[in-house]
Amino acid sequence: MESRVVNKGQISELLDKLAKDYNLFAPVKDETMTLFRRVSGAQDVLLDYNNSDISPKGCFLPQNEKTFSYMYTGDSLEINKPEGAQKTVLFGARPCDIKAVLTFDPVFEGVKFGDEYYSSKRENSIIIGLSCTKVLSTCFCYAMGGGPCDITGSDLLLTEIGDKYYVEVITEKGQALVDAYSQIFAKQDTAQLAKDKDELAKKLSGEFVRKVDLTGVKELMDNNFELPYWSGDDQKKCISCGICTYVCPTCHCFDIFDYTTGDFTGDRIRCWDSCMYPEYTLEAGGHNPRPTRKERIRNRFMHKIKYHLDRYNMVGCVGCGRCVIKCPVNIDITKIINDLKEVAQNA
Amino acid sequence: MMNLAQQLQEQAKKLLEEKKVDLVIGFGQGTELARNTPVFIDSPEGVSALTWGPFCANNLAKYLSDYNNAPGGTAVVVKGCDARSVNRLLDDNQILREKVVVIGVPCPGQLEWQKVSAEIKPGSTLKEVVDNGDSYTVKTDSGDYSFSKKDYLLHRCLVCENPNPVISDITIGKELPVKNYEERFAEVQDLEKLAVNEKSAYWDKQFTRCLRCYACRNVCSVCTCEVCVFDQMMPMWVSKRTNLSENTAFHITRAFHVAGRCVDCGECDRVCPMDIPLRKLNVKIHKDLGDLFNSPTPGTEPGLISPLGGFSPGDPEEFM
Amino acid sequence: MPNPTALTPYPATITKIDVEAGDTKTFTVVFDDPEIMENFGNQPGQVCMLSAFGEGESTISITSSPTRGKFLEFCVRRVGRLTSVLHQMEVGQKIGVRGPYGNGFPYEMMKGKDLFFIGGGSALAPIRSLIDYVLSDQYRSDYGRVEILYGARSMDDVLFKSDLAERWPAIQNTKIYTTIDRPEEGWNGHVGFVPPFIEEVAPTPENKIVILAGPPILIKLGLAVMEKLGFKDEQIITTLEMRMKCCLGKCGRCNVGSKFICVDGPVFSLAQLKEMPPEY
Amino acid sequence: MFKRLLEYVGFEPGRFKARWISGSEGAKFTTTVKEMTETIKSLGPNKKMRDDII
Repeated sequence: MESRVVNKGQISELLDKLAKDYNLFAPVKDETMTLFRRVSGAQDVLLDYNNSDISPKGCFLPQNEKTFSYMYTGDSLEINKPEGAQKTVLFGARPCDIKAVLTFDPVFEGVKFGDEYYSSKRENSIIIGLSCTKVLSTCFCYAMGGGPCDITGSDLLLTEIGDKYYVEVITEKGQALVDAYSQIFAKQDTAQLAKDKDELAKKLSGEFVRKVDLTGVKELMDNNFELPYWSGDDQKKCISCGICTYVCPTCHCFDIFDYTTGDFTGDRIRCWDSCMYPEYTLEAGGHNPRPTRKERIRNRFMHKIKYHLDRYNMVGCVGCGRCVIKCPVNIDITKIINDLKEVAQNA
Repeated sequence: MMNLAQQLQEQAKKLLEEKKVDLVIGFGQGTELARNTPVFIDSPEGVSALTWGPFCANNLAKYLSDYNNAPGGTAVVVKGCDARSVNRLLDDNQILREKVVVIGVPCPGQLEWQKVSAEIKPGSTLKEVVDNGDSYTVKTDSGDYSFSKKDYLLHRCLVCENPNPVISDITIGKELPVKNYEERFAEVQDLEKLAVNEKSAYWDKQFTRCLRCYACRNVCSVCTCEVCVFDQMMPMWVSKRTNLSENTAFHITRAFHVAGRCVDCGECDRVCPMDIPLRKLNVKIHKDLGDLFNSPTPGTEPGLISPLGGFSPGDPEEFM
Repeated sequence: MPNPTALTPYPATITKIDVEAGDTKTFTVVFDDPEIMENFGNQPGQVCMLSAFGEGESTISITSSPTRGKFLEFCVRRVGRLTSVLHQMEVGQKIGVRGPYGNGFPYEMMKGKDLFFIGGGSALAPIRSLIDYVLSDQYRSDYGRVEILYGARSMDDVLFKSDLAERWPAIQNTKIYTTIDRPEEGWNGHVGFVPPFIEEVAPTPENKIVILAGPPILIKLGLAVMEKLGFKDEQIITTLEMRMKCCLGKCGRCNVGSKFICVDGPVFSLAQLKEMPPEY
Repeated sequence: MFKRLLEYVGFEPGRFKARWISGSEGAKFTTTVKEMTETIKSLGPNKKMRDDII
């Protein structure tokens, strides 16, 4: 498809317009944090950021979501579902986080069962990506098939070049959007900008300091469920908090429960849950298939590097590095991958 | 002269060789230059993994209760603040004194690794850290970087009460002077001065961010309940729904649950992925405990009875 | 057909409650919308999500066979939050039901074969749907001899007492074996745990399929006995249980390796189980 | 202690009260409850920890 140009000076105008016409989700500064929130205009948006503290996955799978509300008086039962999603634009998401949304798709729009809540949001939203300008020491998207300027999953991808944004139109949805705001998305000769973007991508791809290589890891995992490795330091130091799963853009597990104020009415809520919690798999009868941190850690990492791959033919990790940054005890997926490789080579 | 890390390794080796302990819990190099991580060493050959420096933020006393039922003894490397946890765990009968060897290291303050990391060229390797008193110099293969303690230390370290471990079987390094301890209530006092609605607005803003990952609870060395009230399904006291009211209920309960036992190691505050200033809740309780009961920080001496865990006829009855 | 994307249950009414044992009741449930009841299309071995409004949901296996009529039966042991609430409910009260989920038993593959059912404790509930299916007038002639070996902790814990004592033995070419863990006054049957009892009964593997259901320990020990008796992995079918929230393969918790119990199971052959990590 | 903590996180003073009342102190119980209801009425409906929308 084609490409366009937005002058930096016009980005506020674009954001204000988008906020007026759509539900606009964009990165904002909340004290020390960078988070994706719904914004009312350009004034709240922060585009000069490296990696948001929490990924924008909440746009498609909110931490709390009402699936329906009910009223049950004993005689009559009424169930009301919420309306479908409104038109939404997710603006300024980084390529790794957008790739993560693609790992959600087969889960929620699966072969057997879809998910109306997710699909409705996904169908009604446009994703405007923003290429990275910097590589952090914790980043490793290149090793997971992505890249700092990767277009995968975006409807539009903006790349900051000098005082302009180079805009790549990737999908029909993106095309419709640039046509609707054609006074901002200028039609210009973009040959130079395209070259500059390639240069930037090349420069950034040389800046990764973490050496991660997935080759052979899945094959090792296929044949080795029990490895002494899982009884090592990682499971000893893990504190079973949910940080890694909540900050992870590809973690999609949830819990479902009712929320009532004690009268006849209430809401059924689904909310994020974490496989690192002991109660996650605890059955009512008291049996727990993953009773200790060892099984839980193994399950989480196997899910990322094997199970998701087995099931959906996609690695369940995009290399955003958030779990590496936020883990209180420095459990590091890149170290685990490298260690497993070493185990493989010695086996 | 050996540096502190070498001395630590020496001592750990001795303990393991003489079979005084089966396990040494200490700090090892993490996966980032400015980060250390807990390591669990069970053989004399493994001690070379032990390190020491201003990136040893974790409170390793947290792990002691995991090994309480282990057949052999456990040695743990503690800073001053962590040592208070050891005392507290002993007082709560969570660990047995004879099974624990405390390796105390006087601590001149821990750096905030993310702040430090942001300034160092990615991919550098650490060579050495030099303590200049008011600052640290981090020497790497990509050059030397200087970090002033005022700007780069964890806040808890700026107002440290016990740089020297309050309980220790083996002490490594020299005793350090106490600095700026008097200022530790300053932040709480600032908040107390606000009007009710301003306080409410301040905390609402903080609690709204909460993800309920429970890292603050799980990292806490004195949170030792077998089943936590927040995990209980029957009855479900606090809903898993992450909204302001449930989050507020969680944070008030968490803070108050450790009232009188919280040793102010500041780990909850450090690990919070959403930067909620949790220490401001705990320190408020410490301040009130001091004001009302003249009670010192829990864990500063062995055998301290928490004013909330005992009764004396002289207790103030503020609420009557 | 039930809406496969829905996390929303259909309203249903409890029409009958049978007390099976001290902590176990069987609920007969009918959808309020006759059309949904007509088209529900549940297969033996499938499960449903039951809702008690205000308390949430729980996965419960359908214990009735579709051959028995347009209703669903759920045999529920009081173990947790939702099941306790269900146990307090009365006939006429409304619950929510969504489903049917899971793969169900491969009853087509079993045609022409002898069947040997092994159930321990409350795990008779999920296989009862298949027992009733193969013993129904409609399909009885498709299957060979049907034997059922059932063990409970005590006499009081024996489920579906009238099925075991009267209804099933009355059907031609069937045999029922029952056992309880410890001797008890008034019990004339076998005493002892299920795995040694299987060895005692010693079913032969020729042209036979074994359907084994029970707590994890019984599955583990039972499988060992069956292998010893010469059964091949493909001849042994079992049904697993794990904590579930969505039953749609999304909420994550019921995975055993790359498989989700809720959509890929709950029914697996031993051959399939051996491909999966032992994490159930 | 708890009262101070509640006020610190922004509950209005007076919303939380603790009293020791023995089973034999009926009169004290009534006056306490009366006092408490008066305080609460004058404070108006609680705004803190009310359910918000998701």
